[in-house]
Amino acid sequence: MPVTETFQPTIVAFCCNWCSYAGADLSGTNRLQYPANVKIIRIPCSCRLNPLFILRAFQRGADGVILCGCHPGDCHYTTGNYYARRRMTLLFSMLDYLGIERERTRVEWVSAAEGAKFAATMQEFTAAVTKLGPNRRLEDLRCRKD
Amino acid sequence: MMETIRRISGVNPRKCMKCGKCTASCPAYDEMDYHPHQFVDMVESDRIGELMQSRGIYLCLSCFACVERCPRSVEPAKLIEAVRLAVIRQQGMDHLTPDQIPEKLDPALPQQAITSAFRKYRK
Amino acid sequence: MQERLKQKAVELLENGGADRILGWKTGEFFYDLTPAVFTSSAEIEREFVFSAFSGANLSKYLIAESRKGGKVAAFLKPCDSYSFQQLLKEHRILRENVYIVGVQCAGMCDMEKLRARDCDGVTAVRENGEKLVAETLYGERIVDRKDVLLERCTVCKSKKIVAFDELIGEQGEEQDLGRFAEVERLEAMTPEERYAFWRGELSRCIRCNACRNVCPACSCETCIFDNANSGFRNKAAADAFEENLFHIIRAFHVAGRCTDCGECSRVCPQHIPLHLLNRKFIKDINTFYGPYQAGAELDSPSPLTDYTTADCEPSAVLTRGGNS
Amino acid sequence: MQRVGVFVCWCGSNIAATVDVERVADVLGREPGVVFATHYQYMCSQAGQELIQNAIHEYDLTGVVICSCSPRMHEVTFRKTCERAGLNPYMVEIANIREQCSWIHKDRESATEKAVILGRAAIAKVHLNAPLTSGSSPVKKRALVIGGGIAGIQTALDIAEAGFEVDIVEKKPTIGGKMTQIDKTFPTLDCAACILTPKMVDAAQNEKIHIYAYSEVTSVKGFVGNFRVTIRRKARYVDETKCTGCGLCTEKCPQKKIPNEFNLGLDNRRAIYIPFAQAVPKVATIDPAACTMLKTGKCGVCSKVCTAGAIDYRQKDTYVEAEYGAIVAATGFNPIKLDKFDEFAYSQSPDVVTSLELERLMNAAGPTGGTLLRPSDGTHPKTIVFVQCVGSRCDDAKGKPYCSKICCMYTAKHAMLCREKYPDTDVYVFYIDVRTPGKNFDEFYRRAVEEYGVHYIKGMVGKVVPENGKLKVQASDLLGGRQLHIDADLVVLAAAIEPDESARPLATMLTASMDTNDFFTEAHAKLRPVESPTAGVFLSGACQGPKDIPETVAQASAAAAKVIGLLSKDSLVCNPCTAKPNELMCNGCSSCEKVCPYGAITYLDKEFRGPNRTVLLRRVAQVNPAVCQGCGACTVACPSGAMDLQGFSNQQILAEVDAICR
Repeated sequence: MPVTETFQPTIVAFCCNWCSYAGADLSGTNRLQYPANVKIIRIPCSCRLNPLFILRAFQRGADGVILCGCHPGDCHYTTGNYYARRRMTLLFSMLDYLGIERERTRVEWVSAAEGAKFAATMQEFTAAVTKLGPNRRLEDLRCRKD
Repeated sequence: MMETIRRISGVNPRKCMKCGKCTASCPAYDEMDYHPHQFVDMVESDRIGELMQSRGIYLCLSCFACVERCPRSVEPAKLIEAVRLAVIRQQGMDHLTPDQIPEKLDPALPQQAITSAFRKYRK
Repeated sequence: MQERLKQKAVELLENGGADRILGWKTGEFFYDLTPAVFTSSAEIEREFVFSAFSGANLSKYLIAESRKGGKVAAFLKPCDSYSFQQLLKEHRILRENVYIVGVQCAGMCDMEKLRARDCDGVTAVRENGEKLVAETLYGERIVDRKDVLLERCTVCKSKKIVAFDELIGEQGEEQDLGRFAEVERLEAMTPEERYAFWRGELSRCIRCNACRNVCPACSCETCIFDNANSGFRNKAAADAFEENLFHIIRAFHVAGRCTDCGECSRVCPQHIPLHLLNRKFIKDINTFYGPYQAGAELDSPSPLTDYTTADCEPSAVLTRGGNS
Repeated sequence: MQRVGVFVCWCGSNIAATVDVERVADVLGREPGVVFATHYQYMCSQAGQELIQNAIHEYDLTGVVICSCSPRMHEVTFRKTCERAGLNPYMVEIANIREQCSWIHKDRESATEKAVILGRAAIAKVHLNAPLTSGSSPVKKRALVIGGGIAGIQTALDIAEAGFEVDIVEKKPTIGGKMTQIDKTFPTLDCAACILTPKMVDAAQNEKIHIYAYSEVTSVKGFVGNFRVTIRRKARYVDETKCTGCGLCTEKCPQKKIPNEFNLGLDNRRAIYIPFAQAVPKVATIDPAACTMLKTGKCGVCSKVCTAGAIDYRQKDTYVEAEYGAIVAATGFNPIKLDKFDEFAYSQSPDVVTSLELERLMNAAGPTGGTLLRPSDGTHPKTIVFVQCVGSRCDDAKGKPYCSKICCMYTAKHAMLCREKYPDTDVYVFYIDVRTPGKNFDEFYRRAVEEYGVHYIKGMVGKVVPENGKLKVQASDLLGGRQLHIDADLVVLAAAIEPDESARPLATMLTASMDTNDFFTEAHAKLRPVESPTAGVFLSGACQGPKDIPETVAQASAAAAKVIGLLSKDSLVCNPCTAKPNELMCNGCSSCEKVCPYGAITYLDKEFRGPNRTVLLRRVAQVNPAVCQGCGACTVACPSGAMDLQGFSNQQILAEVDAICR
């Protein structure tokens, strides 16, 4: 698929309910813009993010997936983001190992007070994913269209 | 000009809360016409021309007591140093220009003295 | 060795030490040994086999066997004992119903490798120390055992039998034969090369599920790929990412629990080096969270259900050295 | 298939200006399962809510999607709306098209498109919603107050007044806290002890209050209404029940040179001591680091003189476990260490003191008996210099970034008292700003200047050099445009205050959040100032931020009111969005149990039907819904996917993913 200038990536942002979703709301309240490509899914805690969901998003055509949660140490459930951190570290490493671009996945800790950080992160992440172009995933050779 | 001073010094004078601890710490207070807290304020209000005319900038000992003690890390001594540098960088205020040289020439004067004077007085 | 095992099996059955024996017997071909449960001395005498092809890891079968009532005795090689202990840790095996006979192992052999050494039409293989004597339709061939070992045995992580009730043969030690070398080679590639490599490998998958069915860690009551409510059960591949997704998820599900027994790659009919996925997780866990060998201990915390406040950030993966 | 109704809110022009609400309603109305879709100016208004309720009746809706502001804003409102119309409140999903769409996008086309996608995701999710019913958990009708200063005492007294049992845990040998060390209080100048000690006695005598002095909280488990707390009662080596507080032991103990922490090391105490005369409980405590008997086994003087036989050298720490419905943190503050401010010569001269030390030097029960004397030579200081903002309003690297709030007022108080008692002294106060917001506060400060003649100088002290028994103070007078050189006899530093060091570990135990300065964070800076974001944990006094005594007492009573409100309930409604295991798929592997922060998961050996009429005994996970808080850590740890989270199930989230990536 050729990368055109009008390429609009699909970006899924998983946000924990207590910090990052509130941070996203704050960036709205402060009218801080970020690209409409970002669609947020609310989860109770970053530890609710099953790596399956990320792979499913890729399977269904997402070009980038980002997880936002409370800063380590500030988890509403005390320890959730520590588990999420390990899971995501290993998953991202695996995706990289499979040759899927490193820039398509990210974890960012955003507190409820960091509306500006949320908007900036989303701008930056969208720009990075746009630059990569459509997600080539790890398509089965047998399904090759060309 | 304010931007230049801010860039040279790396100091943000807006961080100043006007407590006066710099001035309280300054050992050269009595000699200086402007005092450290005034320096910060004058940079902030873009009165840098006056500062550049001031004798005080050469009387600052650069002891950095004000930098050390400032509760908000404003670092007045760095501002003063920046103003000094700004003076030095200024064009057209040379103490010696090339056309003055012929009249100062003297057969007994060593060539090296002219060269060195030129270097010294023409910034 | 086979005779000693048989003798032990018969003894256990006769003195009441066990009601059933879990071992191996010949399948379709002599090199195609399958796990089997024996209930009588006669069966043992007739069918029990322990040879250079007893690669199958018997630990997984104890999940069901230990719950059938009575006592089951099983022969476990060093790598099998790690899987066994990991399953114990996960409360999957009722220890009191199991009698473990640890068996030291000289490395299990790969029929494909043997064939590649001018051994077509093999009808039987005899062990003779470090040598294997293959009887073929075209005469005897002698090969070095080390040349025809299964991949996992060439980089054997440990000769130690970590859980047993009695031992046959010597207790061994953990060893480092560089099992991560292949992972490192892949890591050193560019993403493009890695992408091409894995795309090539995984595109051969026929989704026969052999890897899943043989894996001791893949022993869920219901696999999410079989569960209609998981959202991941598909009768046919939904799209071009389907099989790859399966393998990534499978590797993730066993991460921190996989003992690197290598069964997945041994049974893969398409010869996909699946162990390289699992080993990548093991290597990462070792790097990021300190050395950890699943199954080595009964009470150590598993890396994915544990944490420290000083763990590295996921971005560490993205910024570390190597090719990007 | 659900019958879904979609309600798109304009939010006046907040949404409608950027999002074509009509088109959103139109497009979403054609999604599968959607039987009704409309838009309205203000969905949250009375009329808007009626519109939703009518539609539920008219179209027999089983699920409702509201495209509006953030669910953090009105999810509860709309759930109640639907509940009134007979729909289960958990059949409602919100698509956030204001904060996360109309407010952040300018382009109408792309904002509308995004609003449609967010709506689709919510519809996809609501299709998989299931009615949930909130359970309830009983409330243990007892409160724990951690910290026995004025904040803790006031909170405990108010809770007890309402008829609930309350325990105070205080780490020091006596309750009373910092206020016991203070001489007089601003702005009325009444004696601190005179107003505090009666409260301490009240607390001790109140039958609803139990005081665990010289004790610490070591673990907190459980959740709102049902906390299980372990309290370590440190060994005093004195039997509290036998000691009469006669104080004979504290006079006879041969170890005389132990710095007295109550007087901030300005004098000495014995190895066995009672901090001060009005201590509560008034019992002696042996300092194990100083006692010869405990260190070498030789001495035993106190034991010999004690007629009550209260001394017990073999006493060990004991642990008490108790259950509480609510916990109040009242851990207070301390002045900061001044080692980063050596320009003021605090470490070089005993005549440079902190304000709290000055309180002791002026207190009748202090080391000087209430006469202000220089610690170095015991003479009357004639010139006193006060320095404000020492360590407050600083860069993070140098001190505290915040204003410590109380210093302006206590410095005015000190200056005033010095001039009142010793009219021959010259008193200088160096200030950056004088901050006196409070009832009668500015009047108080003006009195110090106008009536007592305290020299307030706008400027700062640059350095203090001890020389020939004097303190040479070099300072700036910014308004006078001069540098001052004062020969002072005493320099008093208004040190910044910081939260007690026990607060951080306590916050971790309570799972209560803290800010970067280690002050407890309140649930809402304006609207919920005495509650922590962690349910059932409340904040009292300076542990939440710098406060003076009147404010502390006000907050303490407010926290008590919140606790009383909680304890007066018999049971609490639980969050129904809890984890739920599917026993048929559970491996019993314990992965979920290990990641559960609340210990909500236990295991049960259960019989299941196996093949061929056999019975299989399997170990399966059980979740206690009253304990589960719904974080979902277990759902991901579970390899088989047997554990799922109600309200945020795997399928629901996948449906949202699919809808977004469609």
